[in-house]
Amino acid sequence: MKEKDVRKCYILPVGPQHPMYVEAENLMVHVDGETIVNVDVNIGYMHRGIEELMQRRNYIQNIYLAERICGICSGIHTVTYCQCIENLIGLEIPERAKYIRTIILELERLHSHFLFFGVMAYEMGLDTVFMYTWKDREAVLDILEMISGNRVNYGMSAVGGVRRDVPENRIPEMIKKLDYLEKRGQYYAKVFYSDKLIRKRSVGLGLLPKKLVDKYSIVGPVARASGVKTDVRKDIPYLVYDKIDWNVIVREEGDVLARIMVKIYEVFESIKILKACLKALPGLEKTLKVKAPFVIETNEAVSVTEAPRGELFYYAVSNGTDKPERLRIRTPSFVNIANSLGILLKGQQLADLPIIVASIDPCFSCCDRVTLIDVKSGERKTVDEAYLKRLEERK
Amino acid sequence: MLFRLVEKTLNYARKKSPWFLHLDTGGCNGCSIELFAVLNPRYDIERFGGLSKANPRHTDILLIDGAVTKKIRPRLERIYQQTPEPKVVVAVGSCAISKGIFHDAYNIDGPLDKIMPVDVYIPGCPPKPEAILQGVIKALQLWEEKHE
Amino acid sequence: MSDSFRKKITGLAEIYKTHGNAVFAKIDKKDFLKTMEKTAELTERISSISGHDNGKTIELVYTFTSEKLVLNIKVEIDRKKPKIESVTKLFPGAGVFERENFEMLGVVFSGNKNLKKILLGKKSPKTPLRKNIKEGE
Amino acid sequence: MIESLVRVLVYPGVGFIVFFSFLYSGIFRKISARMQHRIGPPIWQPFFDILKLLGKEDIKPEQAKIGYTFWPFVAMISIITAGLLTPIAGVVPLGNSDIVVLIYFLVFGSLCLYLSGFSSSNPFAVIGSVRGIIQMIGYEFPFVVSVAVAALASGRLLLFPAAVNMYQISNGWLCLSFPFAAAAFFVSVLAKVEIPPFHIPEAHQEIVSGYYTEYTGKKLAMILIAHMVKLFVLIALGIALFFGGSLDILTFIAKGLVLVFVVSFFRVILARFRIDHALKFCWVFGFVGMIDLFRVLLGF
Repeated sequence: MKEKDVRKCYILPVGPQHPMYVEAENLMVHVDGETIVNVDVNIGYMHRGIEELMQRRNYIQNIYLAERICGICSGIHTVTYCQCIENLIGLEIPERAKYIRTIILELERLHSHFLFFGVMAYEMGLDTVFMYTWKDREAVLDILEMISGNRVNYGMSAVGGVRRDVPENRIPEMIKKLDYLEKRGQYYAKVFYSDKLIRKRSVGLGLLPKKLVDKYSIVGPVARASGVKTDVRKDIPYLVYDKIDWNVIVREEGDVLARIMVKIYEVFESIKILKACLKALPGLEKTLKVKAPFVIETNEAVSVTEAPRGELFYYAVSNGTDKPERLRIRTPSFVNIANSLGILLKGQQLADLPIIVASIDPCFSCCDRVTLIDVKSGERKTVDEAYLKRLEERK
Repeated sequence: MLFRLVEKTLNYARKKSPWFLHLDTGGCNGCSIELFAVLNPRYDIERFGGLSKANPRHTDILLIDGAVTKKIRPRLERIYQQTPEPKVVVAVGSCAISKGIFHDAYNIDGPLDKIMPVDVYIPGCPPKPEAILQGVIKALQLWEEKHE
Repeated sequence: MSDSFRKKITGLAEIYKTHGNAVFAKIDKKDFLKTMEKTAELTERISSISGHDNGKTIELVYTFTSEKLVLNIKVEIDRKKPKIESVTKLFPGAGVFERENFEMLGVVFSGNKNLKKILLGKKSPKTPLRKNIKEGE
Repeated sequence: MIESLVRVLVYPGVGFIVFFSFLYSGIFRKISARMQHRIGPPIWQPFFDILKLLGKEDIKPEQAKIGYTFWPFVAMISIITAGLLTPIAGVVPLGNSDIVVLIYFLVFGSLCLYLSGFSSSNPFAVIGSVRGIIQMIGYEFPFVVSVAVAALASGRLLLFPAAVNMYQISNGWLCLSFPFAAAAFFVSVLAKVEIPPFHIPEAHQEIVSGYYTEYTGKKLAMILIAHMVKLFVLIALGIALFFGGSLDILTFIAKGLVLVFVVSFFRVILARFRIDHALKFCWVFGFVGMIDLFRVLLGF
């Protein structure tokens, strides 16, 4: 399907309001019959200009802003932000605070992965597994509520440590819930791997070749499903990930099913880390939070962590006042959505579009940037605005 | 007299089958996942007859969360016009009520009630699923008085 | 890898700061492309291009993450007409970051084919992250 | 005269059919919700849905073609007349009817639904209708084969569903002697009523609501009624042709409930086919039904 035949194909505006996505995202899909010819990803609906906001708030207020960049991975954003500021000051947080932060991050990875299984099954038309996975996800949210009193936006970490302690007397209850989740994880591994219909809708779909992963700097489970072994928790260990033995899950196929299976086995790894952390919680020495200075002299620092969807990167510059000079946030979904959709969707069937888009687990509020992806072919059909407007009018 | 009776039954039926549409207009999708959690077995909204419809043509209740970004505003207004008349708008989360934490962002276009008449506000960042359910039910009662 | 990087860039850039796994190196504009080619031999994955307008010049920090190293290369360019060569040929993934910096700071990356601005709606301010956008630049 | 009027309009006629199709679709939603650990809506939920839709504002997009308001009404009427031709509890409301007329009305009803999608000229509706017609090509083949097997099995060339009903009551369930044809019939019922795994034309994940994207208010109510009545009609036909016929109303309702349970079981456990998988699947079951057809023809 060369570019010049694009003229007779049908432009299908998918989104921005669409049952498929939790948030708003607009895909202009060039469709010829049922096969997708080309996709223009046009996000930007979620862009709130957070980086510019952060320059007008002091370091403490920015914690609450960092938490609300993305509701699903709010814990990792706060921890990365606090780590970045601690690198600026050169602060060392107490040992117990490190363990508590790791517990919160792994719990968040669990609930984000269960959310992904539910959305994945929902896209394949299987509502039952959506209901089951989101029912089990409530167990993770119960544990989070026990620790932080909140289901989303837990507000646990602050610059210099953690604000609340893990209730010791409820740890056996948490471990019981984790065992329940492990049992359910085995069940979902069997469902997603052996169910013929799911295999028919996911094996060999949305292939991401291994050599393109690094070239287009694609991160996280999407990269690991194509055979590239990158996990920030192992490459650049932070918090207590080097003290606990766990292993990185890598699969070779690189299709939709591989991405699902990578996340399913990562659930088992996270449960292993959580149990190890809960058992090895060190005693409370003096405080949970070291006192951090309010004004930070000019310096620059970087902090890299592993969010549920991939490598999260913060770069901060301070200028001697209590407000950061510049704070750069590069979220995993920004790269995954912008670079991988063009490769994955070309030549696929329209019916598989939601499955492939959901398989890279897009989190659009994370990716508050936007890009037009058009990876290879520079020119293509120019459609005038009025034509598109008329199409959308009728929707 | 007969017309009163028809009106009463229609109102009763309208209260019993609220089809809702969820649109995230630029928040941190914390409210979106809580709104999605309203569908799951623990807080099931289908026992009140609620169905999550993707199409503005079929919906009665618009559950809108997030501080409206400049880019999605024209789409939001079009979706508001596309929904057939007896409709209720519910603003979910503090971003939709008062732009929340993004009050001085350059790309945010103001709380929801600047763009469309809002009937029910559900505060919280994000509101728990029980609060969202309670908000939807309050919207239904308000609907009945409005058409009484 | 960090010491193999040091060997490669002995003449070109000097490392002015390291904390933990992060290494900060500063280069000037004229041998920017040579350093980029040298780093391209080490790793193909670019992590981010962070643009920052500090009033006098615009600093661009190119970040590469790999085994046990977060490498940040800083280059300063003029503020009035910010222009620099594009690295999309070496790192195709960087096109995404270049477009973002073009949008936010107005930096023109020569050689990047589709340097388009889609981020903000029609009514949003032009380059929000520049220092004094009031100057009407 | 009044007696036949009552038979057509009230007892096994339109009133009974519409009431029970709402009830069956309510039970269908309740059972599948229950299987997903959910409480699910009350059984009489479809009554509220349809009543609410009648009170909604009617919107007609100006790009809509002429048949926009016409096709849903025709679809509903033709499927209800198909209902009037099926033997319910041994009684055929419109007097004795030939199976070919019944198949014609069912096919015409579904076709009108898809034509209403075309006439609303919305990109999603058009793609939904195209998928619907492709799926129709798929499920007509096993449907006709299985009905032919039932006809020939009851020993009369010109098939009267009421006659098959009597035949089954006298000498045993047809689905036991011809299991392949029964399986083909069941698959075609699933595909005809677009129950997962065949709910492709209105897959609301991909194409917003398939062919009835643009419809609101009374027209949408007509389409939903057409859907529900189609489920009831196919269940009644299934009972008459394969699952042992029914003389009095109680056995009819009991068997209907069992069939609704089995159908909602399929809805819960199966994901959605892609359109080409669905086509292949239906044609495979069509050939499976052919085995039984040869068995009937050769007489063993």
